[in-house]
Amino acid sequence: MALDKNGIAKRIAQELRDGWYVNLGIGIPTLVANFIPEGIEVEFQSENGVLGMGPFPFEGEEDADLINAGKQTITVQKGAAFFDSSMSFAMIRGQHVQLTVLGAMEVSQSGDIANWKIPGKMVKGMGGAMDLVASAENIIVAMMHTNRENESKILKECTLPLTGAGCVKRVVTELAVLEIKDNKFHLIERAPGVSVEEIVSKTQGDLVVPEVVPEMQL
Amino acid sequence: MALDKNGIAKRIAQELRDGWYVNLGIGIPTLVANFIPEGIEVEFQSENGVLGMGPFPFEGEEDADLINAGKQTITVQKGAAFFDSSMSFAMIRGQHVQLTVLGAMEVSQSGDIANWKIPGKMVKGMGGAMDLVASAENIIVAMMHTNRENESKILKECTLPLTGAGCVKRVVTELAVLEIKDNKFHLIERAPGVSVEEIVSKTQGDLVVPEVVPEMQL
Amino acid sequence: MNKVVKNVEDALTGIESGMTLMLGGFGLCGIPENSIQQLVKLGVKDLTCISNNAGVDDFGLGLLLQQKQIKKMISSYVGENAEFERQMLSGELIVDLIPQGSLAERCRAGGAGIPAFFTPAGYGTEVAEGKEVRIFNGKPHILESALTADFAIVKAWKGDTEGNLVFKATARNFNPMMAMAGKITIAEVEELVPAGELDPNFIHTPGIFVQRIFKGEKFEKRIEQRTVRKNN
Amino acid sequence: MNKVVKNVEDALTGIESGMTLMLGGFGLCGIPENSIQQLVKLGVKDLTCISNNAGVDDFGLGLLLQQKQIKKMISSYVGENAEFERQMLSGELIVDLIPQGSLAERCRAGGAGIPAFFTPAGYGTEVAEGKEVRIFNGKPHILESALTADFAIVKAWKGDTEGNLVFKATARNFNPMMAMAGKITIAEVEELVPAGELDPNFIHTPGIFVQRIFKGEKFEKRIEQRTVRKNN
Repeated sequence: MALDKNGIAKRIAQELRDGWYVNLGIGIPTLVANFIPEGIEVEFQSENGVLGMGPFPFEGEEDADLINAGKQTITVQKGAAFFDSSMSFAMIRGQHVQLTVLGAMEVSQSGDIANWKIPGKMVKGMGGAMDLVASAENIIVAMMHTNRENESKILKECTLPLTGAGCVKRVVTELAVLEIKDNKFHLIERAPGVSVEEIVSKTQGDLVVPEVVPEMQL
Repeated sequence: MALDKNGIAKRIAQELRDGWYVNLGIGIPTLVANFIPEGIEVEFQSENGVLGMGPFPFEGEEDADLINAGKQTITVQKGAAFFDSSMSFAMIRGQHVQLTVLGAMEVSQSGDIANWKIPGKMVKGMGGAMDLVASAENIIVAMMHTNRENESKILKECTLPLTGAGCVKRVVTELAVLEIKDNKFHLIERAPGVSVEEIVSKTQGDLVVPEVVPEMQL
Repeated sequence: MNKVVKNVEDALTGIESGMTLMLGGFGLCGIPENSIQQLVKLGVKDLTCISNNAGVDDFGLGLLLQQKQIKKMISSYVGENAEFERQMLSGELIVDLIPQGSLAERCRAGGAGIPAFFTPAGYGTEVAEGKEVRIFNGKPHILESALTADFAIVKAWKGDTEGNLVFKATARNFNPMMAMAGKITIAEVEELVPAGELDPNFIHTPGIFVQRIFKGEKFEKRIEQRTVRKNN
Repeated sequence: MNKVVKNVEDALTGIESGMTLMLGGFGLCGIPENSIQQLVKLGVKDLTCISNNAGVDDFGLGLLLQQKQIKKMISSYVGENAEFERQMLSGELIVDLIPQGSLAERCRAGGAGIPAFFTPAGYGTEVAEGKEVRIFNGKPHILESALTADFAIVKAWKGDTEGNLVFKATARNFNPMMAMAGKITIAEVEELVPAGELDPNFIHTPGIFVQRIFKGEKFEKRIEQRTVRKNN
């Protein structure tokens, strides 16, 4: 059965490694914080200038001066640090943040990602996404395999304006974990109960399917 | 009579304007701080990371963590700020420091300055001098008109390796105040009792001498 | 060096139509509220505003948009603003979208006398169009240029009479770099203290970058996305 | 994320001959004294040291020079050191002199993922030899590249278990940028406190840049130029 958002987040959380600093984008990526595996310590960076983000505040304890990049009120953990935006992107551009998780509208088999602009529609801007994808050593894209019209978003080539070129290495969808290598998608895992056929049929890009495709262990 | 070091510093201090941030080099420039004209407030920046330098500490009150760019123990005034070296040179390079006063071995009529290296001798390094001269809007060079062999240091062209090219606009020596314009030195003032002839004879570069050369008012 | 001005009216003297302004803040967090309201009163038009965001319809830079005072926005993210959308789609408003990190660094560069630098952000995208590309360590980078402004308007938590500033939590964001990059920098602060009260070890923006400072009359500090946990 | 190591021996594990090290400090102010002494004990050789200065004959990096452990110095000012002079004039020591502001910015760039930037400093001098020159706003600038190091060794006043650092007065100097630019950054601190004791608003170096932190056993803090006023 296809995963829900929490399932995708849970699978991505398995990619976390002890001691990593992690930047989580808005949407599904934010949920990853709820599924940190036992025995693993990670610290969350938000590009508006905080390291060591904690959970949302209790009602009545919100501080207008303390928000995350999604403009949500947050708290911080012991040992947190605040800094300005140039320092924040120094961390990101300088590859001090070990993992970036973000959403996408499309990814291509060459590792291109599009997630900021639909021509003809209102453009909201790229925010920090272009800096994040251009610099992160590890990028995991959290996305749905298809759009509402059931068209694949896992493509040979992106059709939308790019956010970054050749930067994505791993994609987790409601159906599968894909790796991007040698200009192809490689099927690594499938969601519990999801058939290889379904994944193949919903993937427009070139997909390498090994003989055995393990199910995700969630 | 030719000025002494304090005289040069006193004359340079007349160039200070209210509200200026000022960087003083080692040697004669440091003395300028002792002659700030009445009614004028300036603040001293030291490139090792302090704004609002005060006088030397009283004996027993020295703090090894609080020095100026000459590595001397200092104090700070109320409203001072400490910062790192990149921020310090952001101030300098970004022209937020209104005046730089520094010494020189040679200056040329095109505004070149040499003050960091004598080939064949031990080279100590340029420290912050190259950043300061390349960026400062106002640079005043405090120097002696001639060297120990009585050879002019106010030259058509520098003979020593440059610290900066085309950056000096004003020179104050023990004999004169010179302005650099249109690839020539212009004699602006002479030290009290010093003859125009003496200045002319000790200046190797092209020197424009107006009909009347006022004496410095110290 | 006393930088204190009496009020927001005095602080914004000299701002004219057609000028380029930098305004600190991320979303509605750390924005110079009092100065923005004064800009509305002044009615200056054809402004180029450099600000990470464009406010919401009835707060922040949204107020200037409502009055059609902005000709061009230079930002990284401009969602959550219907009037902005209308003006942009109709072509009334010019919008220059810049990756957030490049925007921050370009402001810092403007203040630090660095006219241009290379960054990987935006390579291979429309942001790179017309920009020089160069490979460093096997990776393509694009050349980005410095940004400066006629006036930078920032909001700080505390400031002293010398213009030294201290920011609180994530309300710091773009304020320190913009303070560096204004030809004239105006700081509105929640708390204005005498020189010597702020610890010189912990100044975020040294006073050298600030030309005018005043205590803001009122700070609404609106929250854009109030998100809470339930109390037990 | 606990970054604490037991002592200087553990902190410097992995430093080998031939490596490039950054060492914080300006003159003898804010230098990682304990680590330098440990480098002498380790006896690693052929080091490339990036440090604004080179210490004095019997303190700071002078100790490494005495033992001929340094192959190359990258600095802005190297006076006050007779052994340095001897090795440099004899050609034993390679010296790369860099304008101080460019040195600071090149370290920051290395830590910030900016491979190169333009600066006016050094234009028209031997520093510009072989470097690209470009005019911005009518003024020539030269292209300078980022610096990084295998290990950056910095000295802080206080640090917490997460690696967050706070510096005192002018002992800050090059330490924050170098902390950013080390593949592995080691911080020796005068005071090591639990996470949560340092105010998150006033961290100079966020812990993300620091891989190992330890409390230095002893700080001599030698003064290079003791200069005083007479008491009344």
